[in-house]
Amino acid sequence: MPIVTLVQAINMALDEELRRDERVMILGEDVGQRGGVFLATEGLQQKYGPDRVMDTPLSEAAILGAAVGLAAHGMRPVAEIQFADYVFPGIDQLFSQAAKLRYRSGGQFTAPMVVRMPSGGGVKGGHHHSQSPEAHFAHTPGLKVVVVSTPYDAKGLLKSAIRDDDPVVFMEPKRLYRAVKEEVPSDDYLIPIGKAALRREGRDITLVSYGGPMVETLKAAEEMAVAGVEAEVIDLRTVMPWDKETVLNSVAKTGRLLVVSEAPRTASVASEVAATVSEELFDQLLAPPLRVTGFDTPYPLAQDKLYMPTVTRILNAAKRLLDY
Amino acid sequence: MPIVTLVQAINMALDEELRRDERVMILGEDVGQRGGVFLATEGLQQKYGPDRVMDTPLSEAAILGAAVGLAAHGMRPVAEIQFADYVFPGIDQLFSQAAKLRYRSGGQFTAPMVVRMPSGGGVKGGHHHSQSPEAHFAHTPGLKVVVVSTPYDAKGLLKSAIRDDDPVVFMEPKRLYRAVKEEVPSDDYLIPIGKAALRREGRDITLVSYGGPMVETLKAAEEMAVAGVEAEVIDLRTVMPWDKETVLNSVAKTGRLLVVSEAPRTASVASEVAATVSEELFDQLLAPPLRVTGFDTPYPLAQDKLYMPTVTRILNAAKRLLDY
Amino acid sequence: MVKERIAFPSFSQEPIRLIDPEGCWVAPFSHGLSAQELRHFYRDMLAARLLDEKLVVLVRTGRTSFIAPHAGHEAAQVGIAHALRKGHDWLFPYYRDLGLVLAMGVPPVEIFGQTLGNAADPAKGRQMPSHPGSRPLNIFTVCSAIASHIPPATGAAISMKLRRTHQVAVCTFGDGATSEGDWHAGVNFAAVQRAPVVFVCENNRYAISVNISKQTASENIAVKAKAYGIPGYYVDGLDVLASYFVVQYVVERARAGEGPSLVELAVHRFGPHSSADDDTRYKSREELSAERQQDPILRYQRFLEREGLWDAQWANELRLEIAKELETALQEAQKAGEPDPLQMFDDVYAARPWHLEEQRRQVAEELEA
Amino acid sequence: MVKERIAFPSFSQEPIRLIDPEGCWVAPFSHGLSAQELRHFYRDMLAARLLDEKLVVLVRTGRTSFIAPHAGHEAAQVGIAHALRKGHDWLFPYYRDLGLVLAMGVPPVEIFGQTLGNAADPAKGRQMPSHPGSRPLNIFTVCSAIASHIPPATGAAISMKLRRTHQVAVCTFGDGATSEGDWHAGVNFAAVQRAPVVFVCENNRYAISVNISKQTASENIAVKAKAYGIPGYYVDGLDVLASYFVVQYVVERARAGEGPSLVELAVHRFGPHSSADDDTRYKSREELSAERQQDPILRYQRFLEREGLWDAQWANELRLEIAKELETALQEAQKAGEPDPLQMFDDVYAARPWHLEEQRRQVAEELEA
Ligand SMILES: Cc1ncc(C[n+]2csc(CCOP(=O)(O)OP(=O)(O)O)c2C)c(N)n1
Ligand SMILES: Cc1ncc(C[n+]2csc(CCOP(=O)(O)OP(=O)(O)O)c2C)c(N)n1
Ligand SMILES: [Mg+2]
Ligand SMILES: [Mg+2]
Repeated sequence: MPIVTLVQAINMALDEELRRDERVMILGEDVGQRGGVFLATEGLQQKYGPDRVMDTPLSEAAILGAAVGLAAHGMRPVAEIQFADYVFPGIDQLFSQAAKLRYRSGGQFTAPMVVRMPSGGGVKGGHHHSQSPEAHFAHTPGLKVVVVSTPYDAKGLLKSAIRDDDPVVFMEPKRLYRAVKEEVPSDDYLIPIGKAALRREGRDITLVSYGGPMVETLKAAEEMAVAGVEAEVIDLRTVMPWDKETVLNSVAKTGRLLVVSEAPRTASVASEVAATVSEELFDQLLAPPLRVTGFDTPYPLAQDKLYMPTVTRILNAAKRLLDY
Repeated sequence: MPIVTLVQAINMALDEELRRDERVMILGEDVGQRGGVFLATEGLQQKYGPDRVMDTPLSEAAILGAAVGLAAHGMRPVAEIQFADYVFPGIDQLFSQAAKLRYRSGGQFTAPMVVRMPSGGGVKGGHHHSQSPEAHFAHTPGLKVVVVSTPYDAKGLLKSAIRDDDPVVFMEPKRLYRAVKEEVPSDDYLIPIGKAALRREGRDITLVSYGGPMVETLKAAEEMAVAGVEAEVIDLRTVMPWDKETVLNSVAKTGRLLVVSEAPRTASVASEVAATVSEELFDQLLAPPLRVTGFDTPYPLAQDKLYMPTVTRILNAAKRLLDY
Repeated sequence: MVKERIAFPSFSQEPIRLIDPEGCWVAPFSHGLSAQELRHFYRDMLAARLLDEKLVVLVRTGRTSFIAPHAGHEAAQVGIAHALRKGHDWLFPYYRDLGLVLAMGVPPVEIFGQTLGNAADPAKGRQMPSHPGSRPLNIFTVCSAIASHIPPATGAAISMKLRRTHQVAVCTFGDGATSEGDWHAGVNFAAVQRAPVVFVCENNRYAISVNISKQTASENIAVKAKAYGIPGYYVDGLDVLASYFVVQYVVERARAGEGPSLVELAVHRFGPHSSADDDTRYKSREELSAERQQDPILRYQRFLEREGLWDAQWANELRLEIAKELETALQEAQKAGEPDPLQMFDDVYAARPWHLEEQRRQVAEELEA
Repeated sequence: MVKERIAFPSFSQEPIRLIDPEGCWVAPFSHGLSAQELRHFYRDMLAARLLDEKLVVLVRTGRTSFIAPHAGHEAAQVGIAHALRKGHDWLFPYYRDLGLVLAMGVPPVEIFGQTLGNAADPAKGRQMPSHPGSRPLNIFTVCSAIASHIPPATGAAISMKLRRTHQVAVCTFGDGATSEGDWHAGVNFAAVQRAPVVFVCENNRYAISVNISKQTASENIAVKAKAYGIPGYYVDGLDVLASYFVVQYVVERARAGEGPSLVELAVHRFGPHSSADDDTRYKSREELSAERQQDPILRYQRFLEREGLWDAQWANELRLEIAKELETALQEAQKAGEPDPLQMFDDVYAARPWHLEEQRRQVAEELEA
């Protein structure tokens, strides 16, 4: 089994799906000869030609809107947005067209497309190469939203996304692109959209996270273990629809919930998970569900590391919960 | 004191501010001779001329982006987006430019502008004339977000928004435009951004809402009163920054919180209020904070009334809380 | 056929016109159309007009909430419809295109069903009136957001090119739509890809109340094609045959792999923007009555008269026949009843996730109570 | 002055050029510039080049994380800078404009401070390198989102017009930027309003790796002006005086109330897109070396030689002087130290609301612990 990075796993998934299904194609800025600015599409244009791995003009509306039309006409487009921060000039194509096409046509037309985008901070990108806009997508009915954190998942989830009959926003934390390597089977496997992964079992506290901060969350859990506290760690992987069942089962056991996300706090996915858990497990909670999130500021360059949930910040919040 | 509708109160505020400060100007689609599709700007172009009440081409990016430049150069633009649903083709101007200008320039440049938009459902508008996108704005650091529900507030808050040194998104529930009339002073008064209004005092349960569903929320409170339950009703008025203090004070007293909003549920302003209250008042809560919201579907025409929080739905949720 | 060989000039100063206001054929070629074909244009225009009138009545009598009248656009819309291969090519229309979709073959009962938002609407009453769509006819369901359908039309056309389906995508919109960023993005990408798509502007010189002088400073809409390196055609859209021949010309050009075009069909909007609008606020009575004197149907009637194909009795019978057909369809649509309220939770995704199941269950319980 | 009277042709087939590659003055008018003025252009181009080289070294040696090199754009950028009234007119630059902002008078210490993201950055280290801005000089702080500054430039220009400030807004961007919807929206609105704004494209024919042939099918960028009813000028941007005279011409045209223009300055990008890019993946060595042979500074040197204004010793001294100036500024900037971490919570709003106070307090406590 090849040992690969997250971005290589993405490349594998794309390669395999392009080979498997001739309706699959890629479009985006610099995805062709350049292979994408992070090399996620490296070598694919050489292999499948410029029609199936297509460089587009510099317009996110053109990319996303064309993907809608391609999908409605029968293709399976995988659109790349160069950075999640740049989805906004084209977001109406996602919100007004992709997300609502099935609904507005009463099921007559659909937009089975994937929108890949590197997201999140930690790479000294300032506020236009660091944002985590998943809440905008999760708040928009008609979109599914995946945020990966491991190479293995990245491949299996991207394949599921490509075969999904609905538009899927697929977010790739760029700081994890080359952070770890792991074994990724070179054959076909799928990871279902909507299923969380239990990354660590524990009975004292439930840590729910996804994407980039999975790293700090797992580190915090390890540090807690040293101190004799067993944290259960859940990686949501899909934030719309998120896996409520897995989260509730865990919190029912531990009585304590900490949600960790690097997106701004207000009206976030973390808020949603926290609000839902208090709603449904009120009597079983030993302490209030807490959130460790990014701050409600634009993403600052100079405080690149301070902005995101740190291990210390996670441990402090966990302590508050355990001492409650 | 004139007795006016909400849309007339908006018109009064605009008129007075145009008169008071020559830096104030209006721009948007059909705001001129037509006076806006809801007549919010009726008569103003006739009075202040086409330079200060300016019809724009059909482009939300042009409207919002020009407002940024006008504001940065020293004007006080009030941009109208014809329907909140149509902000998305121009939202990058709000997110990348308006919201972040002060931050990215280290305070050198600012964008003191107001973005007015009719929002919400209940007018048989289907999914492009009914949405309530406030969560997108509240989740975006740098924007302030106001949602009005009464003529009196509308005038006082719009004036505050125009004089505010930051970009303010100002949402006007279109179904309330002509629903009620009330006395609105014809002289200058301001209502502070960030302060909620206590619409009804009570000790048994706290109902927090804003915008359109204030109507159903107050009706529900009246029905509850008939049954001997005294609900405290808070109108947030500003959803970013929302008035946590007023909400916490009330819930500390009642022990029960129901948040009512017509926006889709997931990762919404309602989620934020619920999550924050459980976080901060865990020990004083007698029941889990609940939410009555719009559904996580595109806004449907045929189920126009069913989609929004109904009085029954509010009463059912309140009952769940009171019986807990 | 003759029409296949005619090349039209792009970027003309004067609008391309084949029939002048007096009904004279003024083109340097013969139209080569049969009497039946020529009468078909008339029928479709008349049907479009009668549909419009009927819809206006539905609003006035409170049976529907909204309508975007297309009177004045009939020649343009019928010209476009006849230039497509129906059921093969794709149409990406906008909300003022009910005359167009009718001519494309959408059954009137579906149009009325959509107008009433009831169970006769194949789209389940999800959108406001004037938002048709048809999967069998490859008519992409209208989206309210102006110009948001331009990039999708480009995408569909790229798919047609890649898969060599010999289809063409025709995308219509108003003059106001050309100011939107998505319009630019979609046309530009199509031009780079030489995708088989035809962009057709029904230019009625108003975007609701905003006159075209405040919309753009370009001399006309067709010239905007220069920004994309594609041909632009400025056409008299009150002339059904000019509309037809030019659109057909560029559709076949696109089908032949020669890439996209932009066509401007200059029309009038006889009614208000929509049933919610009051056009007296911004359009003078003089302007309106001057426009109405240039009725596209009347011009074509004069042409048929000159061709010896006009007959008052035939026209009357036709009118009665269409009126009856529409009335029958309306009756049928009205019978359909309200859509199932729980359909609110369908078609958000291919399958309902847990949160929509929960929300649906809640409403189901409420409805039972 | 002579230059005020020269009218340049819009929409020319060949780029407007005043100095040919051999350094010959090829215009039908005399430039009318003093020796001092002519040398000033040289100085600013050389400073731009030296700044670029220094920034590249800062990246290579790990002292900063990013840079967007402007080598190849110097003639265009210096030409633009000289055409503005500094501190009066407004500039809306993009990230490849460090040579331009230097020539506009932004102190090098600020440029280095921004590059280092430290306390010497007037913008408090909020953005990546290559994102300058200056309130005193009316230079609107660069935003990463391509073309997002076009509508703001239009807005500022409308304000200038309404308030009769006799200012002009000059807005620069790359060829790729012209594909964005916001570009279209901003230029169109400016044209309708006849706002005093000049749109200048620094066309290096690449958007990162994407060649202009995949960006747009239009014959050049200047022709896109036709879509807006404004003049478009196609200019050799390797010729500093052509860049200067044409931009100055349209700036003064705008100031005189005659509305916006679009100027295309055809340049080369000698380096990779940015320090994070590897241009060998998509640009051949031949293409690159052919481009480098057309160095705009060398061309201008030849011109000065012909004008009898060139002197190797002068140039050498100038080089040393600029290098020293830059090095001193860098040293000074490096001394500034890290910005206060709690500044993270400033400038989100004019005043901090409760939630930011809370978040700030949390971080303050963490930092104390
Ligand atoms: C993105 C967006 N902004 C605003 C509107 C509101 N609106 C509906 S129709 C219209 C005018 C359209 O004019 P035009 O494109 O000329 O088409 P016409 O109605 O004249 O046929 C406007 C502004 C909208 N539907 N979508
Ligand atoms: C909205 C947006 N999309 C994508 C990007 C990523 N990006 C940064 S620079 C660039 C290419 C810009 O090319 P061009 O406009 O020609 O300017 P140049 O760099 O050649 O000077 C791209 C795609 C961005 N910054 N903003
Ligand atoms: Mg129009
Ligand atoms: Mg370029």
